[in-house]
Amino acid sequence: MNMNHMIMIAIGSIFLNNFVLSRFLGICPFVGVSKKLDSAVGMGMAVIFVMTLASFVTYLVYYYILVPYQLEYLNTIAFILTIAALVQFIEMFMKKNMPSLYSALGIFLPLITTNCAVLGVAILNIDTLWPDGSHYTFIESIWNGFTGGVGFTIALVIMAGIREKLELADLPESMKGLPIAFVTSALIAMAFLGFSGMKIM
Amino acid sequence: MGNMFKLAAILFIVGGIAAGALAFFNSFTKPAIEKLKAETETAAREYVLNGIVPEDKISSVIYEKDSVEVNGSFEYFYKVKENEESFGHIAYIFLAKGSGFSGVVETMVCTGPEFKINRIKVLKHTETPGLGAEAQTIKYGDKEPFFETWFKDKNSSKVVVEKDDSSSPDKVQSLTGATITTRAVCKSINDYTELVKKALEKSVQEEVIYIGDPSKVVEVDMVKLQAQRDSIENAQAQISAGGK
Amino acid sequence: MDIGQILTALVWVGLLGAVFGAILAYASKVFAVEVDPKVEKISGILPQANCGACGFPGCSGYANAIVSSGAEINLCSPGGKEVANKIAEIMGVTAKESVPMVAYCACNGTKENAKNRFEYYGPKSCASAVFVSGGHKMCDYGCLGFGDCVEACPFGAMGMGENGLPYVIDEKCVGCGACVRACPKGVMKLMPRGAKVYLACNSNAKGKEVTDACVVGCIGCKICSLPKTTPSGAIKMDGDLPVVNYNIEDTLTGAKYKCPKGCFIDKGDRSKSADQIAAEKEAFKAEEAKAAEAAKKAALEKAADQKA
Amino acid sequence: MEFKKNLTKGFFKDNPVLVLGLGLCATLAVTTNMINALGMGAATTFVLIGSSVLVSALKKVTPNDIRIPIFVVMIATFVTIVDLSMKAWMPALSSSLGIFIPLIVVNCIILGRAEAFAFKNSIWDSAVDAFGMGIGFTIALSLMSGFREILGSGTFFGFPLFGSAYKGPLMMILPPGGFLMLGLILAFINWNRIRKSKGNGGSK
Repeated sequence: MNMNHMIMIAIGSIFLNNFVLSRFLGICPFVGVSKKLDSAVGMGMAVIFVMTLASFVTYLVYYYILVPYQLEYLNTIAFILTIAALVQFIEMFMKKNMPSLYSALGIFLPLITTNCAVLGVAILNIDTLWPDGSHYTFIESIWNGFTGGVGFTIALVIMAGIREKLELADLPESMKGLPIAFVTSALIAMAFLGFSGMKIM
Repeated sequence: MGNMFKLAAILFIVGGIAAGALAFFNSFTKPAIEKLKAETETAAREYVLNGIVPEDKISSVIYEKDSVEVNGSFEYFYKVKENEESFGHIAYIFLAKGSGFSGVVETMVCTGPEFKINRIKVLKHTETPGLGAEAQTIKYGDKEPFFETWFKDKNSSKVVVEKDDSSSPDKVQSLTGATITTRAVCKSINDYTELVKKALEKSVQEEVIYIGDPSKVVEVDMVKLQAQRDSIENAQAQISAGGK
Repeated sequence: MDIGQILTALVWVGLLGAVFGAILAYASKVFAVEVDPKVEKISGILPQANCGACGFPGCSGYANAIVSSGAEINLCSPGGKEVANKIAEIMGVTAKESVPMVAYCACNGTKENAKNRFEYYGPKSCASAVFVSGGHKMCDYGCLGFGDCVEACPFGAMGMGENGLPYVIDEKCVGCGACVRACPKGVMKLMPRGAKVYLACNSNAKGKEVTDACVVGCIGCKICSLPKTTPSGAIKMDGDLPVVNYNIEDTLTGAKYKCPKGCFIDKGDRSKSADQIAAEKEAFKAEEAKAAEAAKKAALEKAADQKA
Repeated sequence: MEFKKNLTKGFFKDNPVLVLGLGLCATLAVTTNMINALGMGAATTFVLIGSSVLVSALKKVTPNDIRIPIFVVMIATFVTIVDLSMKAWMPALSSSLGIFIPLIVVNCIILGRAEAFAFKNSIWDSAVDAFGMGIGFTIALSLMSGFREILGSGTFFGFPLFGSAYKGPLMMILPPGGFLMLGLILAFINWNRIRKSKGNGGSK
């Protein structure tokens, strides 16, 4: 396990290439579920959970089924199938065995199947190369999924916190709702752009 | 139980048909993609070579394929001869890879025998549009990306970003707001030049030679090549040891 | 073209699908949990795009919210009006089972009636006005008049009156309670559709405080709750504010005319002219006086009898 | 009449991005220049039409309870076809759209239309609806990227408008610019709608 790689992945996917603010993955839930802080936290936790698991499963599917049979071009279809099934399975499992967790996280799960951040992380895991041409390892993929989810959650929670306050602001009628949400996101994204001056390693 | 089989069977059929159709489609696109890749590579090679060799003679040069070792895996570079009769190389072409702002930046570099850069071409990157991605942008009216022209005639093992060493004769400006990208390109060129230099020192006699037509590429047996290189190294070591 | 390759693809992705299908089918049995059939019905109608446009986590989350917490039914933008109508059908059936309710504003503190503590220049919403020492109205319980309730109404059944108070269009109101949840002062309330007379005050303050703040505020005199005024017992005092129990049927005419502050409002009066209302009030008073006289007479007679 | 309604409702009235708020990821990510926008629009329209027609054609034999996974597989198939074709014949576009081509799969517009329209309507109607929605998506993308490209890099389809020395606010083609532009466009639409409804109210 290469510690430098792990740190680079973490800082990269949380700050430099934040899934929402710089890669534009998972925008729909980002604007949809950021109206209330507590549901934003719930959604964020669910995304972290699913992105980690999805990275885990899609890595296995890719390197143990698709690659050996030269079916790499089928990755999109195999991944979306895997993710859809995985999410549905987790949902059913949680509902039955962990009802308290389900009521906190589970209700967000169906929303995640069509969250591009999850499919995005699966594809990024196999697409991203280190400068020496090597792919992410198994552990690195899972770590990328986890930290990507953390980055998503941070953006979502910041956004929800601001939007709760914005509810009370005296805005022009036409800026209310989505427009001001996007302008706010622009400001947050600008702040995150500041991290791009950071040099890792 | 019956429901379970029905569900599984339906998904099997749907998934199977979809995958079958895609495999069928892939049988058309795959050769096209591979051909395109080979063509891109050849085109890039000829592009960076242009200038050292006149354009009309580019198709007749001879590339000698050699390899450098990067973190345990082999990567090719090319030694270029003007024609079959000529002796000595007129240029080296290598693909430098470095880590940019958000991923790998691949740059095809052609240097003269003294490692003076002739031309470079940024082949692949995932940099931010408008910043790092400017490395590939051709300004309207220009023929080649302005970024690449900065590297002309710089020493490939010393080329450096102006910000880091403003006194160096081999400095290049950095792209606006994308020093990291520029630095990555410079550093990758430096690193790979060193690797190529090292490989040239223990150059091997028997190499695969081919003329600039991708269909004539013969794969080099890298393991064999390395074994030969090792044996030469051993022999040299023995000689120098014996000399003492 | 390589048949073998096509077959490999077919078999492997097919198997992937089959395995997941089987696991899911099995899991759906093992982990089966009973769900409210209404939720399932609504889930079936929703587009299942799980896009989150409604603000709820996914289509089933939205379905759940509609059934359990009374979320608005027209939030699904991919589904549009069609879906909203169908949900309305499902929810409408259940709404009929309970008493149909209608919203009303339990405050009559119009611009003329109620005094202000200070001028408020902040954002024009009740939710933010309430943060400035509880609002600009001198009455701590009254309507602030920025119309958060009007905005919250998904059916366009509310409007803001010229007098600075919201009004409810009964024909459009379905009693969803969105306005009740939106009001930071708790002024918006629900009452059965059939009831006519309601209490248009929300103030639990003591009499002096109320009279200082508002012309039509309830001073807690308890007259309306006296058995003499409301013999059915439909009005009970809760601290300094009466509460109407709508389960007991009563026209509440006594309370309406006897309240010294005129806090009770009769929806039936809306269709009548001012003269008519005045006439009715006169009639009631006359009757009251007659009854009182009769009672007095009876008491005198009784006293005379006893003397004799 | 019905035909025209199905076709044009996606353009403005029910524009998938600007009115319905779907498919925002792609809208923000690829709209740094016009070429990307048109490429993405065309790719999405193709997938939209293909999957809508197929969903509509197979609606009688699709079991209701597993329709979502089946739809997803169908959509993924069309997306892969687009992906492979672009890689083979339009490599430059393919590399600049990058990961957002495979991510068309999770674009809510497609699954949303399959479920809300194609599953209930005839093949022809679904195709028309899908085409209209695709055009609407392309319109939204072009609007976004037109402004962003002109403001950010001073070019339009790569052609410099203000001379090559022009240095625009780079911010517009960086991620924040995407959010900002979408916010402003949505605000303009709201403003226009409010203005119109007020105008109507006044005339009454």
